[in-house]
Amino acid sequence: MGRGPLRIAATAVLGLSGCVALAACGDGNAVQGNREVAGGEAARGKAILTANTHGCGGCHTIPGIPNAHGTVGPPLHGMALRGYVAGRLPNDPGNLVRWISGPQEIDPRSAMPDTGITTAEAAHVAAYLYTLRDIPK
Amino acid sequence: MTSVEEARAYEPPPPPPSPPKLASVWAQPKGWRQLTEVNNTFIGVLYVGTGLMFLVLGGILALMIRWHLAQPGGTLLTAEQYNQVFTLHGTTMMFLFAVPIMEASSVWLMPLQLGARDLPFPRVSAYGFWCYLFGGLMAYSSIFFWVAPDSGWFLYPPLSTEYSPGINNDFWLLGIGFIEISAIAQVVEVVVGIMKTRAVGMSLDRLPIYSWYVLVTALMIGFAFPPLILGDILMEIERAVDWPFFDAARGGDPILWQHLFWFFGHPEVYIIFLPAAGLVSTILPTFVQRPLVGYTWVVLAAVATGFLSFGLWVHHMFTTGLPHLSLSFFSAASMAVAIPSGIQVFCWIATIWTGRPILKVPFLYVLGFLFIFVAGGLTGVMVAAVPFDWQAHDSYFVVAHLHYVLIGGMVFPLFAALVYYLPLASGRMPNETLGRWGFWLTFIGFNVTFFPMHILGLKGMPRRVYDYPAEMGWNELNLIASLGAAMLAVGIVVFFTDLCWSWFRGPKAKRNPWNAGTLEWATALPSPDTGFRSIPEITGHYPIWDDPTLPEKIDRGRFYMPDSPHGDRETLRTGTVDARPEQILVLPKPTWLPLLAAVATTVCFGVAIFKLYWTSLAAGLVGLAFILIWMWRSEVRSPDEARDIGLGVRVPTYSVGPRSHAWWAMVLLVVMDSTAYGGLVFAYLFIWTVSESWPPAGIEATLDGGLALVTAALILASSLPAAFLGNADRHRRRHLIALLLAAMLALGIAGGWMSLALLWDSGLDPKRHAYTALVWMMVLFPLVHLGIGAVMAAFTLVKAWVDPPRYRWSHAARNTGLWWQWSVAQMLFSLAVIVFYPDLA
Amino acid sequence: MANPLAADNPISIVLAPIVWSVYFLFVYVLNSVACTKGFVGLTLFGFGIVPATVVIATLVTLAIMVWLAGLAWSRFAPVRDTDDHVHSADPELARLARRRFMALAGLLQAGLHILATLYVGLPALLVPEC
Amino acid sequence: MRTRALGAVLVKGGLVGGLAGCGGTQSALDPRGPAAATIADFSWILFAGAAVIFIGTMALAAYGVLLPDRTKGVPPIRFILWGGLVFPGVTLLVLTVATAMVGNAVDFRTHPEEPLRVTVVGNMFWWEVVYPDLPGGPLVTANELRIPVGRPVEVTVTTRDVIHSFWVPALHGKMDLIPGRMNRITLIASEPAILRGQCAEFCGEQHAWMALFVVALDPAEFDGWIARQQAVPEPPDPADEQLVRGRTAFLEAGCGTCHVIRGLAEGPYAAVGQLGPDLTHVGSRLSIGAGVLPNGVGPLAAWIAGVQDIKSGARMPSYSTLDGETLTALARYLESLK
Repeated sequence: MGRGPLRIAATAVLGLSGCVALAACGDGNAVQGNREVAGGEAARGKAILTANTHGCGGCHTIPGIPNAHGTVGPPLHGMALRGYVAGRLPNDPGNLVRWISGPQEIDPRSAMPDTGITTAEAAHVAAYLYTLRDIPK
Repeated sequence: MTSVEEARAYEPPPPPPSPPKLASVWAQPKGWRQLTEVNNTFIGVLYVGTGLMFLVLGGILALMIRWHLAQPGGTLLTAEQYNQVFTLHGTTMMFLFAVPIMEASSVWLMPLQLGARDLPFPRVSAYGFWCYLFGGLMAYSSIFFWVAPDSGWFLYPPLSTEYSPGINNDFWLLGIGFIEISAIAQVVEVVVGIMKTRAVGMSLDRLPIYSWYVLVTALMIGFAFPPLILGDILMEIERAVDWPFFDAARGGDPILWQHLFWFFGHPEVYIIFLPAAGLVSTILPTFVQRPLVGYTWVVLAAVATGFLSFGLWVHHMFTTGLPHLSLSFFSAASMAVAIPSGIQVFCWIATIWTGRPILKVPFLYVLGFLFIFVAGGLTGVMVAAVPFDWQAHDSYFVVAHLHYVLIGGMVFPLFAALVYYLPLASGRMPNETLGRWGFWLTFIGFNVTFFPMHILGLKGMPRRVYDYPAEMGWNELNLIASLGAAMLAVGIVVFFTDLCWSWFRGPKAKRNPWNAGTLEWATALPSPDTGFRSIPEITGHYPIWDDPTLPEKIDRGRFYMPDSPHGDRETLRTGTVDARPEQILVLPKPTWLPLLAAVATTVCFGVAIFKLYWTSLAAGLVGLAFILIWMWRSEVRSPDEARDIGLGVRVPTYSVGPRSHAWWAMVLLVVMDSTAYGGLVFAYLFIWTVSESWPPAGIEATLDGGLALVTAALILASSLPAAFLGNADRHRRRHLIALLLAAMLALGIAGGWMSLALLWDSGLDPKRHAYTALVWMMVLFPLVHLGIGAVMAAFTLVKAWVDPPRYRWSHAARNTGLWWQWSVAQMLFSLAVIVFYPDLA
Repeated sequence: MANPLAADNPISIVLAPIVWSVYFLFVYVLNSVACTKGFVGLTLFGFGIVPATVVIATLVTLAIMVWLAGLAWSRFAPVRDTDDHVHSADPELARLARRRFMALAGLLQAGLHILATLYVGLPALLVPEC
Repeated sequence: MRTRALGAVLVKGGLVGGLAGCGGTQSALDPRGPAAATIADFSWILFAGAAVIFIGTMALAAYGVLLPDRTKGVPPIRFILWGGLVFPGVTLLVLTVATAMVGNAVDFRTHPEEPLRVTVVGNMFWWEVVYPDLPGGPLVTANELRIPVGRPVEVTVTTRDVIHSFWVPALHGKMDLIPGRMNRITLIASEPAILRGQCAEFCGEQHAWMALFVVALDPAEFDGWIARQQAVPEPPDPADEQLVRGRTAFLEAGCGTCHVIRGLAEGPYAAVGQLGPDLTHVGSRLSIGAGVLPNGVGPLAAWIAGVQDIKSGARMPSYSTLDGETLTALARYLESLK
């Protein structure tokens, strides 16, 4: 599947049907915990990822970001639904921003380097990642 | 001329039934045997249909490209798949759609427009068609296994040779090379048809304008394709047995390929455009109900384009670092070729001015063509300007330009013609409403797709990229182009819906439904297998406008050859310039041979892709056998027989020498072959210009001058008996001819053997250097020709022995002589060049 | 083939383009060889050998074209007004129309190829050879 | 120059707007050197002329279609003679001369100033850039051509494999890189700028990602850059364990088989390979992978571990067998080579 206009349309349709499903089943599939990143703007996060200044897309496949289909690290589909970050930290805004801005501090054995991204930028990126709710079947 | 209004008022009565004998000899066989039909009415429709199928197949690839590029980071295709898709898109559209469908149109339409019952070599048309169908499917099918060619439709070495070890490019070289051969076959058919099989009185200045265009185009194919076929052969040899023609490390030059390719590739654009312009020049007068203004000017423009377009090829190579003044020459020729285009455009506009336009669907497509083609022509003049081209070259600007010229210049006229000729082929009228929807969607969709690409190119987007960065400012324009492509696709679907629905379900058409003036509309609808009930005598460019009762007179058998008293398929051969009746051509009846020969040829090329050379050779021999059987069954007429063609005229059924169609076919073949050989000589000289010394440094082995002289003497001697063949034939000296052929063969085989010995003894290893490889090719090329001549000579001898009573010395002997002398000339020239040229240089 | 210059020989339609093709091939090959084989620096009458030769070739070609145009004109002028005869059933009148067609086609070819020759020849005075 | 002003208005007016972001301009309509500027001016004249001719021709056709069957006053043959033969004949004659003159104007081979000589070698799918005759000895870098503003730069282009084409639209047109041939194109940049160029001749799987940055610098800055590039990089501070580990990893992973880092020419794992780009000062470059990623620790790590995923068909394998610590160390080490 491409990211062409049809894909966008398909996503929209899927998204809509998802909402309907959510409304029907109450919060059975709802996101656990807080997904509000203080000082993070999803749009700016998307711009940072698209510009690829820190190379995120080189390792990760990130939905909605052109040219981000790396397979070095895990794909970031459905980041809003995931339980843990880096396999050890509960997925909450603080941990996610911390991991993005300084992974080596949390896990010096991780293959994810400190990319030089600022905390403010990381917050934007985290905000964007929390807009991702689809996990491909 | 009768006024057009009068002509419109007159409606010919429905045709009386054909005489039973005439109808039965032209009737199509039923059931499976229909595949044996060789008549142009049957083959032509299949041929056009196959062309349209490849348009759709190529179009699907185009949609994949646009979908993938709609946004940066497209994931529909991988890089490798994208490269296959764009390569096959270009290859399909150029080689499997544009050129063949134009040849198909002429095979179908030409006899009707010329007033012939069929073209002179129906089996050649059929063979060409089957080769095209099978070869095209073979080349296209590679995409289903993701092994399609992936080096671009231009196949530049070394990317296509050293750096593409897979079989992908072999599909191109063998599949397309094979289709080019079928294109060459159609050249012979169409050129001889136009020169020889016309209605009485259709002198050169009364030739239907479309025929002029087709004639010029066919001759252009004849000059442009052989060098490409040669290039294909050289590249396939380099890929298969490592002779380094294009390998810079061993003295070859990748630029040599570019010359050979574009010497074909640029005329190719006009080969596609000219027949389409011919259709426009035919259709437009009908919809303004006035004759084309400036007939002579349009003829001039077509002929001039045919010549000038051969001076353009280097404008695809403006950035290869060639000398500046050389670029200027080609820039100048590229500008000059715009003038005949301008003349044609003004002739069309002038014609519109003189009449009252009727805005039916075919005319809408003609107007759409004018709009898009003029725009494409103007960007064409821009890219002819060298400095501008340095920026625009290989960018999306060129993608925009070429689609404006090719879709505007060829697809729109083709669509106009498909709608226009639908009643003639099916007897039913197209649907005006669907047609209009189809037109507007296609026209707007086209411009939305391709106009933005001009800007994309100037903003720096190169061609043939599977992806682009998101921050270049290209995203919006790419998205617009992709949406336009969707619209264009919808338009084409609507167009085809109209065509298919109307073909079976449209309202029945009355005769000459558009009130056209050209001869093809004088037949009953749909045009019967018989063609014309009787072959008319005409007195002008628009016979029906000249005499509205002409269809009725034709129906009543008032002209030539109203029946088939001898039970043969026949058509009339007329004089090249004045079109007086000269001979009855007896045409072949349905036969399996063309189909069988095409199957064998397909296997021959197809298995070669997988390097199964022995199987390939066997299939080739089987194909040759079928062709020999086909030849064997030709030539059954007696030179002494004459037949009555009506109106008190008797003509012979047989002719030899320059008057005969067979002689012309052989001459054309030799002329076309000479451009392939010319390409080889060019290659040799080209490698000389890029070498520091000659022979190149490090090659000590030399050719033995004495041995070369002996070879030359033997070969030259063998041409003496060949030269006397025609003379002996004239006197019907059967034994003398047998003797001459035997002497020719003996001397030829001795000479050929010596030429191989010359190469062998020289110690020149063809894998060593481009120079040595070319020396080998310079000898092998004429040697293969002599080999073909030997087969022809053997055939002539055997036929004489086995079948003397029916066999008259004639085409076979004379054509063998002609071919042999041409092969000898090649060999002598080759020997002179390879042996003596190093000393001179 | 009979005399290619004869009035009713259709070859007359393509004489000018054939001359142009030969001219074009000549100047192209000349310049390519001059640049690759290094004799581009030679001079002729004080001009570079390539521009000088190109100018001479252009003038010769133009002279031939003008001559062809004159020949065609001399054939076209007497039958200028016979265009209508293209629709005539009378073979003699039809022959006149045919002559007119060939003469006019030859004339236009010569005219067009005079332009094409000028385009090709002019840059030799302006553009460096290599 | 009025046409360029017009062009600039149109560009800024958004007709052809949306200039490239961080990557530097790659537009032929946004020239940063005299050759591209002259060609852009010429282009605007061509567009204007073509537009006028197009509108005129369409108007004639529309007149014929919309006002049918009038005696429109002009005898058709004279109409064809003037419109189809004389007008284009004269226009194209002028254009032929103009083409020759513009071609000469952008040909800087006879420029009085001594050019800076640079050789650009094409590879599938990256650019090697060599400054062969600098006072301090030749300098090799990759995917980035830094040039002084105002001085002609004679770029000699050739290739190690297939045909490529060198194209920096903001400076000049294209020049092909052809096996066995040395083509030359002389460029001049008129202002300091970062310009993007890209291979323009289809060269195989990753033709799309074969970009090149041209950085035009003030002459003094340029000299400073040359001096820094010619210096051999200092070994990493032994206190920074990660950098030391990165350097060791570079050598032990065999990177030196394909890459050069000057100063690491000794020992069993010497970095003297000639197959990939010279990495001596890789940290100072604008991009990695010939424009596919910006430079930085993150992209470097991504590149090393996932080359084939980021740029399938590149001649470097994905080193996804390195453990996480080694990978980050290696990326940091390379990034430190400024």
